[in-house]
This record gives sequence, C-alpha cells and structure tokens, in this order.
Amino acid sequence: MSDINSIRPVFSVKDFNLWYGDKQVLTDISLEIPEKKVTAIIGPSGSGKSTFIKTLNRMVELAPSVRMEGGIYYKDNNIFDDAHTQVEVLRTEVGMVFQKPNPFPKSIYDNIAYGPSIHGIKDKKILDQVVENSLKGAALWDEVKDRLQANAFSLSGGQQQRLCIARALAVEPEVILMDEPTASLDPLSTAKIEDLVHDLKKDYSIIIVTHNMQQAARVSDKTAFFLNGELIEFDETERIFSNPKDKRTNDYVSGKFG
Amino acid sequence: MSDINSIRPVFSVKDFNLWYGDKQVLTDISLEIPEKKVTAIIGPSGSGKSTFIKTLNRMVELAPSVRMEGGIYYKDNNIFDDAHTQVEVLRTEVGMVFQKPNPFPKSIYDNIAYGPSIHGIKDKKILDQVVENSLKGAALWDEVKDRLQANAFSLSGGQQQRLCIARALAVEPEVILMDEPTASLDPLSTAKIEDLVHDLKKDYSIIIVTHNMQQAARVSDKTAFFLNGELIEFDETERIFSNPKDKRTNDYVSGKFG
Amino acid sequence: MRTQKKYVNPDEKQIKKRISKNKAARIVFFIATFFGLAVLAVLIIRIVTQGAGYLNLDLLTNFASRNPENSGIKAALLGTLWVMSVTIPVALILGIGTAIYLEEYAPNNKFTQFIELNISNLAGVPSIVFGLLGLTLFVRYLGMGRSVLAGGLTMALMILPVIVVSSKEAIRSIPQDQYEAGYAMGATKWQIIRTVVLPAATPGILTGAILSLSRAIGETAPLLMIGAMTFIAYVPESIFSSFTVLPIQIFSWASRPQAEFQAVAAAGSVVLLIILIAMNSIAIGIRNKFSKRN
Amino acid sequence: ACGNETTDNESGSENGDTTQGISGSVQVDGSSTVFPIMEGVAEEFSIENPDAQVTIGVSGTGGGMEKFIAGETDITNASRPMKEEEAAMLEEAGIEYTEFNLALDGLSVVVHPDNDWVDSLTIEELSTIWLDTSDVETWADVRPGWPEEEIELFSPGTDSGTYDYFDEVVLDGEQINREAALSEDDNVLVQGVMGSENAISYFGYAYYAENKDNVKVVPIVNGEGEAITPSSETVQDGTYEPLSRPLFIYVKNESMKTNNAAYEFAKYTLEMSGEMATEVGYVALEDSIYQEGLSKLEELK
Amino acid sequence: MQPSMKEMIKKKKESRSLYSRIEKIMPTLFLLIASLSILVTIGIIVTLLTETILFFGDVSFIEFITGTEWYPFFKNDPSFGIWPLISGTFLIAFIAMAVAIPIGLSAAIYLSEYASEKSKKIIQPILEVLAGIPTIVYGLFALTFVTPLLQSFIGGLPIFNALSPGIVVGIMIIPQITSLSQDAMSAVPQAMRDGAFALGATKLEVAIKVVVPAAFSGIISSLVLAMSRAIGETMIVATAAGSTPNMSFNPTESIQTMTSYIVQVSMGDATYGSTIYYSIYAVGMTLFIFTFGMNILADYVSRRYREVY
Ligand SMILES: Nc1ncnc2c1ncn2[C@@H]1O[C@H](COP(=O)(O)OP(=O)(O)OP(=O)(O)O)[C@@H](O)[C@H]1O
Ligand SMILES: Nc1ncnc2c1ncn2[C@@H]1O[C@H](COP(=O)(O)OP(=O)(O)OP(=O)(O)O)[C@@H](O)[C@H]1O
Ligand SMILES: [Mg+2]
Ligand SMILES: [Mg+2]
Ligand SMILES: O=P([O-])([O-])[O-]
Repeated sequence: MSDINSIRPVFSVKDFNLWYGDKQVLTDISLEIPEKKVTAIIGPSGSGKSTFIKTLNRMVELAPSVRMEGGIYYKDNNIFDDAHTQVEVLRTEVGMVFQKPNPFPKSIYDNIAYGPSIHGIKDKKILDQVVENSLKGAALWDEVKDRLQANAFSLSGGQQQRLCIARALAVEPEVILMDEPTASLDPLSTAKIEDLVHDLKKDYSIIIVTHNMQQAARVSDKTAFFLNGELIEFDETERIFSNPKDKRTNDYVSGKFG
Repeated sequence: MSDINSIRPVFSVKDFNLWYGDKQVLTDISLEIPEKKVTAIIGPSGSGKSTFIKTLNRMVELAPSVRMEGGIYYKDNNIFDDAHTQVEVLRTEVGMVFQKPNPFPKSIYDNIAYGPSIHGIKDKKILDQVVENSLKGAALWDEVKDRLQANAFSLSGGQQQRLCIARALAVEPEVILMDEPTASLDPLSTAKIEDLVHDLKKDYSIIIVTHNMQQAARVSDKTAFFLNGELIEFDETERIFSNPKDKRTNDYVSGKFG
Repeated sequence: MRTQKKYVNPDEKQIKKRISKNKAARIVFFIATFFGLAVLAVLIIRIVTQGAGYLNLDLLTNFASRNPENSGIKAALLGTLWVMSVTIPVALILGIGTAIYLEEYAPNNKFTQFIELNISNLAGVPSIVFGLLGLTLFVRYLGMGRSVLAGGLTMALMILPVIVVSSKEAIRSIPQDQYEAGYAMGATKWQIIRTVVLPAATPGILTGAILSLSRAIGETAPLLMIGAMTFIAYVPESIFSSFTVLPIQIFSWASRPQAEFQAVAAAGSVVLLIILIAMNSIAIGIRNKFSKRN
Repeated sequence: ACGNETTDNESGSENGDTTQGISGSVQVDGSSTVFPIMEGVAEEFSIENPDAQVTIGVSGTGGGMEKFIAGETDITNASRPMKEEEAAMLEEAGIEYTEFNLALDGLSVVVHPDNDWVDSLTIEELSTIWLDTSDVETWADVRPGWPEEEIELFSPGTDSGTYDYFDEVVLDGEQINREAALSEDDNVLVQGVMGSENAISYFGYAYYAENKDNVKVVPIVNGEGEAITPSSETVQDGTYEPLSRPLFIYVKNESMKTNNAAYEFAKYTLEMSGEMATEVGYVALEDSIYQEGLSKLEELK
Repeated sequence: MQPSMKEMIKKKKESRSLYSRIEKIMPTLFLLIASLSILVTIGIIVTLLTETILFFGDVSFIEFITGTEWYPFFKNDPSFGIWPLISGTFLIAFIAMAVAIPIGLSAAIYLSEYASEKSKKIIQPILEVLAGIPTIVYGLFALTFVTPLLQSFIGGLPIFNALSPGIVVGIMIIPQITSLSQDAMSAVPQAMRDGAFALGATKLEVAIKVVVPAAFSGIISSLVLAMSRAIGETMIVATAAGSTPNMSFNPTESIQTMTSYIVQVSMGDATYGSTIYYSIYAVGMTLFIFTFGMNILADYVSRRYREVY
C-alpha cells in the first residue's frame, strides 16, 4: 500500500466510526483518497457505502440521531471543525451526485444556475457561461442546448443524471461524490456516464459507489471494499479484482454473495 | 433445445404479448417451463421479467389497462379461460413470493394460516399442523416456533422473506413464482433462501427472477434471458453462462451492461 | 475546462451573511409556529379562569337553570350523546361503505371521478349549509321536528363527506404489496377487503372518524338551524325527543344578560374542550401507534 | 302541584319517594321576553315532575306563533297580543286557543352608562331617532346641545314581539332606520350598547334589570308629560306609559284536554308566573287576574 | 399424516356456494351504500335549488345578484341585493387570510424543514387542537377578549366589527394551512433537498428556493381550502361581527356575512313561506356556490400543477 501515500490525498479518514442511534454503521474506517483519481467503493447492500461517502460532505448529518467519532480531513482541514470549515463551503467544494437523478422541478437552465445563484452570482452573462460550461462538462450540452428553458423532468433518466452532474460541476467543486450514479439507468446511459467519469478525472477527484463490479473495474483507479461497516480492503482496482488479499473480498468480487 | 420438451412442462407460453396501455412490454414470448425444476429469469431492469411471471398467476391483471394476446397453459389448461380455470384456484396452485417481503401485519401464525383459512379451513388442529409444516418447509420453524404469536414485522428481513415462502407453501401449490426474492436481503439471508430454493425443487416447480447472475447460475436449472420485453434466449443455465448463442446474452452475463 | 477562472468563490463575508439569514429565518418561522400555541394557551387559560367558579361536579349533574349556581350541562351532555348515537352509526356505515365502493369496486370512469370530486368538495361545504339541508329535509319535509333523529342525521350528513374522504385515504395508503400478498394466495375480492383492507385501514378510518365526530360535537350552527336552541331540563328518552347539545347550551348561556352566565358558558366550554381534546388525543394516539409500523 | 320552593328536595323527588309527579311532554316556544319567566317556571315544574319533559324554545313571538299555527307547540309565549292575521291562520288550521295574561313588562330604552346627556326622551324624539325617514343622524339632531356624534341603533329583530310593540307605539308602522343592527339575541343588544357611547337600544325590562351596571335606562316622557323611569311600581301603577306592555301565553285548547302534562304545566305557569315575573325583573299582575286565568283554564280541561 | 391441504381446499370449494354468493352480493351492497351517500350530495343541491327558486318568485334575480342594498326586514320596500353580504363575507375572509397565510406558511416551513421529529410530534397535535376548538368558543373569545384588546389599541372601535372575528377566523384556519402545506412540503422528496444541500445551500435556501416551489400547488390549494373555510365560518362571525349588512371594506365597522345572516334569520325562525324564509336558501345557495367553486379551484390547482417528481 505504499503508493497510496505517494499521491497527495484529498481526503484522509482516520479511525472513523459512525452510529445511527445505537446501531454502528461504520467501524474504524481509515483510508486516504487520492486526488484526481477515481476511487470506487464497493460492497453488498447495507455495508455502509452510502453512509461513508455522505460523511465526506457531511450530508450524513441531515439524518436524525447520527453520532460520529474519529477524524476526516479534507485537504488537511478537519471537516467537523466548524471554526475552519463551514459545512456550506465544504459542500460547495465537494459536490455530490445521487443514485436516482434528482433535478429540481425547474428548467434545465435554472437547475444549473441554482448553485452559483445561491452563492450570490446573479449576473446573467456569467450564469449563461456557467450553464454552458457545466453542460459541456457533463456531455449534455449538445442534447439540450436548444431547450434550456424546458423542465428538467422532460429529460430522460440518463440525461437527468448528467444534468445532476452538470449541476454539481457548476459550482466548480474539487471532489465529486457519486452514489451509484448509474443504478437506475439503461445500458446506453450507463456507458455515457462511465465515459464522463473517465473524462472528469482530469479535473476532479471522484469517489464513486457502485453495485456493479464490472463498472468498478472499468472506471476506477482504486477500489475500497466495505462489508458490514468495515473497510475490508483498499487497493489498486486491478489488484482488488485480480488478486485480493482478503478472502471476503475475493468471495464478493467473484459473486459468491451480495 | 430438444431436452426442454423431454420434461413435462408445467407452463407453456405461446406467442404471448402484453401491453400496458399503448406500451408493449412483452413481445412474442414462447417458452415451456419444466416441472420440478428451477427456472431463472434474468435481464436488465425494465425488460419485463416481473411482468412475465406476474402473468403466470394472472396477478398482472390487477394493474389497470393491461391488454394481452396469445396463450398461456398451466398443465394444459388455458389460464385465461374462466370456464376451466378460476383465477382464485390458479393462484392457489401457483404461489408467489415477492421482491420485498410482504407479510401481513398479523402474527406469524396468522400469516401462515391466512391461505388455508380463506379457503375455508378453520379447524385449529389442522391449522396448527399446516403452520408447523409450512414453517419447517421454509426452514424457519426453529427460529420462530417459540413466538408464533409475535407480529410478523418483528422478524428480520430474511426471516420475513422465508415467512412469505412458508405462507405460499401453506396452501400446497404446484408452482412457486419468486420475483427477486433476495434483492433486499443480506448475504447470509440470501444464502439461506438459495439453499431453500434448492430443497424446494424436490416438490415444487420454481420460477425465480433475479438480478444477480451468480445467483441464477447457482440455483437454477434453466435460465431465460429477457431484454426489452423479448425473450432473447432460453436454455440450460450452464449453457447460458458459458456459451450463450446470442451476443446480447453474452454481453449481459459478462456484465457489459445492466 | 478548469483553465477558466473560478466564478464561484465563496468568500467568508458572503457565507456569513447567508448563514445569519438562515438563522434569522429560523427564529421568525419558530415564532410563527409558536404564535398558534400561544393563542391556544391564552384561550384555554381564559376560559378556565372565567369558568373556574362553576367547574365542579354539579355542572355535570344539574340541568340548566335560571340560577347560574344551579346550572348544569346534564341535558346538554346527554343530548350530545344521544345525537351522536344517531350520527355515529349512520355516518360510519355510509361513509366507510362508500369509501370501500369507490376505492375497491367502482369502475375507473368519468362518472366515478365526478362522484369522488363531488364528495371531496362537499367536505368543504360550510356546516350551516348542512343545517339548511337538515331543516328542509328532516325537520320539515320528513316531519321529524326538532328531534334527536333530525339533529343526528343532519350531523351525520355533515361529516359524511369527511369520513368518506379520510376512509378512502386510509384504504389507498395500504401498500399494494398487501393486496398482492392476498391475491397471490387465491383470495377473492371480498376476502381481500375483509382480511387485508379493513384491518389495515381501521386505524386510519378510526382516526378520521374520531376527528370528524369531534367536529360534529363542537358544531353549533347546523343545530341552531334546525331549532335546537331551547331550554330543556330532562334527558331525551328516544330519538324522537327534543334535545339540546353542549355548544348550543353554551351559546344560549352566552346570550344571557347576566355576567354569571358568561362564566357558566365558559365552564361549559371547558368541558366541551376537554371532550374534544380527549377525542383528538385518542385519534392522534391511534395514528402514532399505527404509523410507527412501516 | 303547588308553588312552593322545592329546590332543596330535588334529590328526593328524583329518588321517587315523594309523589310520582306528572309525565309527558310539553312543547313551548315563542317570545324571548317571556322566556325568563317560562324558564323559571319550567325549571321548578321539572324539579317537581322529573318525568315531565318541558321544552322551551326561544324563537321570538312571531316565530313562536308560526310554530303554534303549524301545530308544533302546545303553548306559545308572546310579548304582544296576537295579530289578526295570526288568529285567522289559526282558525284556518283549526286550532283553538286561549289567551292568558302573564305579567307586565316595561319596555326599556337604554344607552351607554357614560352617556351623560340623555336625561329623558319623548316618544316623538324616540321616533325621530328610529325612523328611517327622519333626518336625525347625531345626538345633536335630537336635541341641540347634545354631542354631534352619530347615533348607533340596536334593535330586536323583526320577528320579536318587542319589535312589534315598539313598531306600534313608536314607529307607528313606518320603516325602522336601515342603519339599525337587528338581532333576535337580546344579549347582542346589551353588548352593542355596552360597546359604544353613542348607542341606543330597547328591550324587555328583565334584560335591563340584569344589566343595570352595564347600561343606563332612559326615562320616557309619558302622556302626562312626566319623565318616568321604568320600575315595578311605575309599570304596575301605569305611569310608565306608553312603553308598558302586557305579556301573554296562548295555549292550544286541545292540548289542555288531551295532554295532561301540558295542562298541568299551563296551570303551574299561571300559579307561578307572578312570583317568577318578579324574580326575573318583570311586574306581576294582580292576583285576581291569575285566579281568573286559572278558572278559565280549568274549563278547558 | 392428514389428507393433503390441496384436497381439503378442493372439497371446501365445492361446498361453499354461500361464499360465492356473498362475493356477488357485496359489490351491489356497497353500490347501494355509495348511492345513498351520493344522493345526499345531490340532495343538498336540490334542496337549496328548489327553495331558492321559490325565493326568486318573490324577488327579482337581477336585483339579488346586482343589488348593493340588503334590507330584508323592511316592511315597505325590502331590498335583497346580495352584495353587502358578499362583501362582508370576503372582508372577514381577507382579514383571516392576512393573519393566517404568513403565520400558517411560516409554521409549515418550520415544521417541515427546521423542527426535529420530536418537536414536530409535540407541536403538530397541539396545533391541530386549534382547528378542533368549537367555533362557538372562538366566537366568545373574539367578542369578549380580542375585541376589548383591539379596542385598547384602536380608539372608537365598536364592539361589533369585522376585524376581531376576522383575526380569530384567521387563527382558526392556521392549522389547516400549516398542516396541508406541511404535507405538501414533506411530500417533496428528500432527494431534492439533498441535491440542494450538496451544492452548499443553507436550510433557508433549500426551503425557499427548492421546497416551496416544488410544493407550490399543494400550498396554493391549502390556501384556497382555508379561504373556503373562512368564507363558510358561521359562529365566530355571528357572535362578534354584528349584523349590519354594509357594503364596507372598513374592518373596524360592523358587517354581516352570508352565514351570519342565515343564523340571524333562523334564530328568529322566520315565518315559513315568507320571503325572508326563502331568502336564507338563496343566500345559502350563494354561499354554497362560492365555497364549492373554491374547492373545485383547489382541486384543479392541485391536479393541474401537481408536481411530477
Ligand atoms: N437514516 C438512517 N437511520 C438509521 N439507519 C440507517 C440510516 N441510513 C442507513 N441506515 C443503515 O445503515 C446501514 C448502512 O446503510 P448504507 O445506506 O450506508 O448502505 P449501502 O452500503 O449504501 O447500501 P446500498 O447498497 O443498499 O445502498 C444499513 O444497515 C442501513 O439500514
Ligand atoms: N403497472 C404498470 N403500468 C405501466 N407500465 C408498467 C407497469 N408495470 C411495469 N411497467 C413497465 O413495463 C416495463 C417492464 O416492467 P417490469 O417491472 O416487468 O420489468 P423488470 O424486468 O421486472 O424490471 P426490474 O428488474 O426493474 O424489476 C417497464 O418499462 C415498466 O416501466
Ligand atoms: Mg447506498
Ligand atoms: Mg421486476
Ligand atoms: O322575543 P320577543 O319577546 O321580543 O318576541
């Protein structure tokens, strides 16, 4: 695991534990997420993948009765230390894309402009530019440029998901968290998103949760395997899929369970 | 495909088409489902797997504006011919287990006794016997025998699913349809259900829909691959996974999409 | 792409402003929420202090009297019970039956939709209009006079739409998978209704029914319309007896010139409120108990 | 039945160890002016006869007559004599009835207690205040020197006997001022006057008697030119005129024959009303009138 | 081993004709019950309509719907112009809405977006009690508490005025606005909020810019329904607003609403068959049309603009 540290980590997680009420959902997680790479998180249902990535932008706190222990550092700042990191700022720098596309019931344009505008950018020219750039970044521009005022719900599922990616890009984050972004999509849309992830890693650090092992193998540089709230193994993706150290990892990636 | 006919079919489906409103969801399906075997149905989301098996016990008719064409024969009786097959009788003989465990909000005992009692069997002694047999059949007896009066919702997800299987067994069906019965379960519960399916095929014909290709490979004798409402391929399970005839089948089972 | 300059560059000041805006809004919203609670408190404190002198057992066991000290709500309380004994069965049977028909049996066509729309709109028709209906239909055309029967039926009609709507809602909220479970066992439609729908919908139906009954108990206008504003010093003996009910009795006391009767009216209001709050609590209790599960 | 105070043995009679009492039901409706008397009578009657069911509605004299004509009531209360039309309709309906005098009322004109200018009013002044056709708008229009504030009028509703009586004596059948607030609920009138320094209203003496602290009664100039304040004495000796008026009940003859409870109640009413009238603030008639009434009633049985 | 379940079921099937009969009877039975309910709904309209038609035998329809003077008790030339009653009704409704909209919506936002589950569980039922308080109790509250309170601020406020009952009606409908709007807001999927939070939005920004727009139709229909309730409210107005049918929009004056007119007449038990007696049906019909119209509007709004999440 020596090479993990050779790349500058964007997130360092140290002995992190999380409970929902009395139920421990994450146990002693420690890992470092490299910059400008794609990190995949795999594991069976309920193993805590979503909880983990929602912790990285503190979205997990929206659930009631969450309790946490341990440290998470975003570029060396403790994300839970409100003196140094305001949660609104953290979330601006760490964008997120969800399993089910969740555009706002507004026009395509307004969806993208939402982020910049809450941050006080009202200048129509700048917004136009941001919308165009973001949609281009999410490989959606060509498909929607003629109907930016159409309601976002008129898009197909795959388009909506790219819209959500574009929306995340609009505030120019450093990191993008993706929680099973293709789970509800058809094969074609899935392929498009996978291509997009590949392109995006030039500029962004990406963390992607997926159920689909082939997808993890195809898109990621590193893969973390979660099981029952524990991080079983974290290594180069190739290694995880070809020659994992842990038997459980091997069982999982070869489809013995999950 | 010669050996398909060598085993007596429990269901024969002939040129079956189904529409929801104007949307065709099943197109020209023809296949024969063998008796006392496990038949797996695989395919990406939305390909019509659930619709297909819900047709076999005519549950599909509960959805509004369904239109069907073609024939489905259960032991040589046209299931749509009300003169010969009453739908209630068909459903008694063709049990069903759903993706999400759906016990009634009643006691464990009453859940199992439900089927017999709606068919007029009220004798407490017989019911006691049925409850015990069915729970044993679903490999749940030992875990719940001391709390038969507890509410079914107090069981874990996996236990609830076995309870639903036990409930289906209570009326001694011929066929059991299972629609992704392990989709919402943890690995351990999944393994238990898979073992159970294996045991049940001694007495029942089983049709199981699954997303998990490894599961299909593990439990089934035959596998049908659906795509966009069409039956692409139907063959021995081994064949489907090792050497499918159709390229799309190959792409799907090797994880290229879905 | 990232070669361009950064547009979004959240600076400390702007973030601070947004956060304090949020904090201020939270306080404003809270005060608004609190306002309702405060008014409720004022109202309750007021009628309790006003009626305090008359809040004793005699209030419950005495009939109305020209003498405030001797005044009680016996006739009104029992009158309310009598009226409800007509209202409850009529409203429940008609209401739940209609809801079952509409949800389970009615064909999904324009006519059914029209009926449903009509019923849900009737739920919003003012109670006094139902009073007019009761006056015309029961008191005059059917010659029931100002009897318990006429009053009870008027109230039943008034809450009928509400019961239909809430029962429909309760039935509709039963997860599809419960129906599927039943049908997959070979149950018939009526069996599904009996064994799946009714047990599962009962808490919801009950909640709606209790809430609308408590509305009926507190209503004045419709019964005023059918002429229930009377002095009565006996307990109704049958559904054909004359009657008075709590809110009417309160209203009639409140229209007395003597200040003491205002206090008696307040004491009566306290009793009425206790009944209504008790009914609401039961309804909420049922709702909470059953909404926990799934 | 006798007219003794029986409040104390209420529980005794409920337990049934005194005489059985009368059972049956009696429907009474009508005047809100008479209501306080009837309420007292009914209360005492019910205590003595716990099995009797007496219902007393408050529909106003006109409303009560309406029900009486429809045959819905056994007895109707009135704060004015029956009108000819009403008598005709009763005849048409085949209902025979008998009129009994109950008490006297001094129709009281009241103003706000802080109103320190009105010391008396004449009938003419009253009618200029209340008539729609007159151009009196402010107190100053009534008498020079009074404040130039618009007068607020609160009147009993047109179904009430009180209104009818006022209409006859003061308005002389002319239209009442359209700005007047009409209410069948006498307490609304009291509240209205209490709420405004410039208000004026009128209602039965009993309601004034209950609200002596809240409103101020206005002496009315009588035919002799004296300003008279309504009181038991002035009403009874006839000096408070023309706003003194008799109160009545009308009983349905047939009910007296066939409904023992109704008969007994009517009898009890005549026996008790003098006492009750005084208790609630009206003026009792001379005893001989009640005796006359009782024997008239006896004949109906 | 006993006979198999399968056989038992078969046997039972044959001997169970009663059951299949029940199965056949049930739909008819329920249809009958439903028809009865439906008859009621038709009954209301028929009743109102027939008596209203009789009213228009005495009074010209045109006068009724265009007249601005409502003096039904005049002996010589009574006038039956409905507008004073309509204006009184709407004056009350507008005052009520002015009180209830800001408070009700703020409370809805607070409960749906800010409050913890626990405090929601406490506050909500208490708020619902507000909606359950008998209107007669509210009426007395308006007359004997709110009005004197207002009089200490507003000199010369008469005891009967539109303001006080208007405010109290507003208080009464707060819970309706709050709970229906809150339902609409709670129905906005968490995913949509998450989308905004993930962009760094504050709670306020999520509430105002995402949740409220997404729940807009539900909110509007809750407002329309509340308005309809305010229009139909009777006892509060009858007790505290007075009974002077004025074409006035001055909230400090006494007015009369459609409902309180009906109460006024029915308390006096107008002579059956008189014009005044029929007039309550004409007024009732007008009231019915207004509230029914508002309810249909609410229904239309919530259907037409129902969000597809
Ligand atoms: N808000 C919550 N309150 C309580 N428990 C929760 C909550 N959210 C998740 N959990 C529990 O935490 C555990 C981990 O959930 P999580 O959603 O992180 O799993 P996951 O690996 O993302 O699963 P999936 O693949 O199904 O999305 C599960 O047992 C889940 O039931
Ligand atoms: N009641 C319905 N009305 C209209 N369309 C429906 C209905 N149920 C399913 N469909 C559509 O029919 C198609 C097939 O659905 P079906 O549920 O059979 O797919 P599936 O293969 O079971 O998918 P999954 O793996 O997601 O369960 C889908 O496009 C679905 O949207
Ligand atoms: Mg997840
Ligand atoms: Mg499916
Ligand atoms: O109620 P009245 O006495 O005025 O008819």
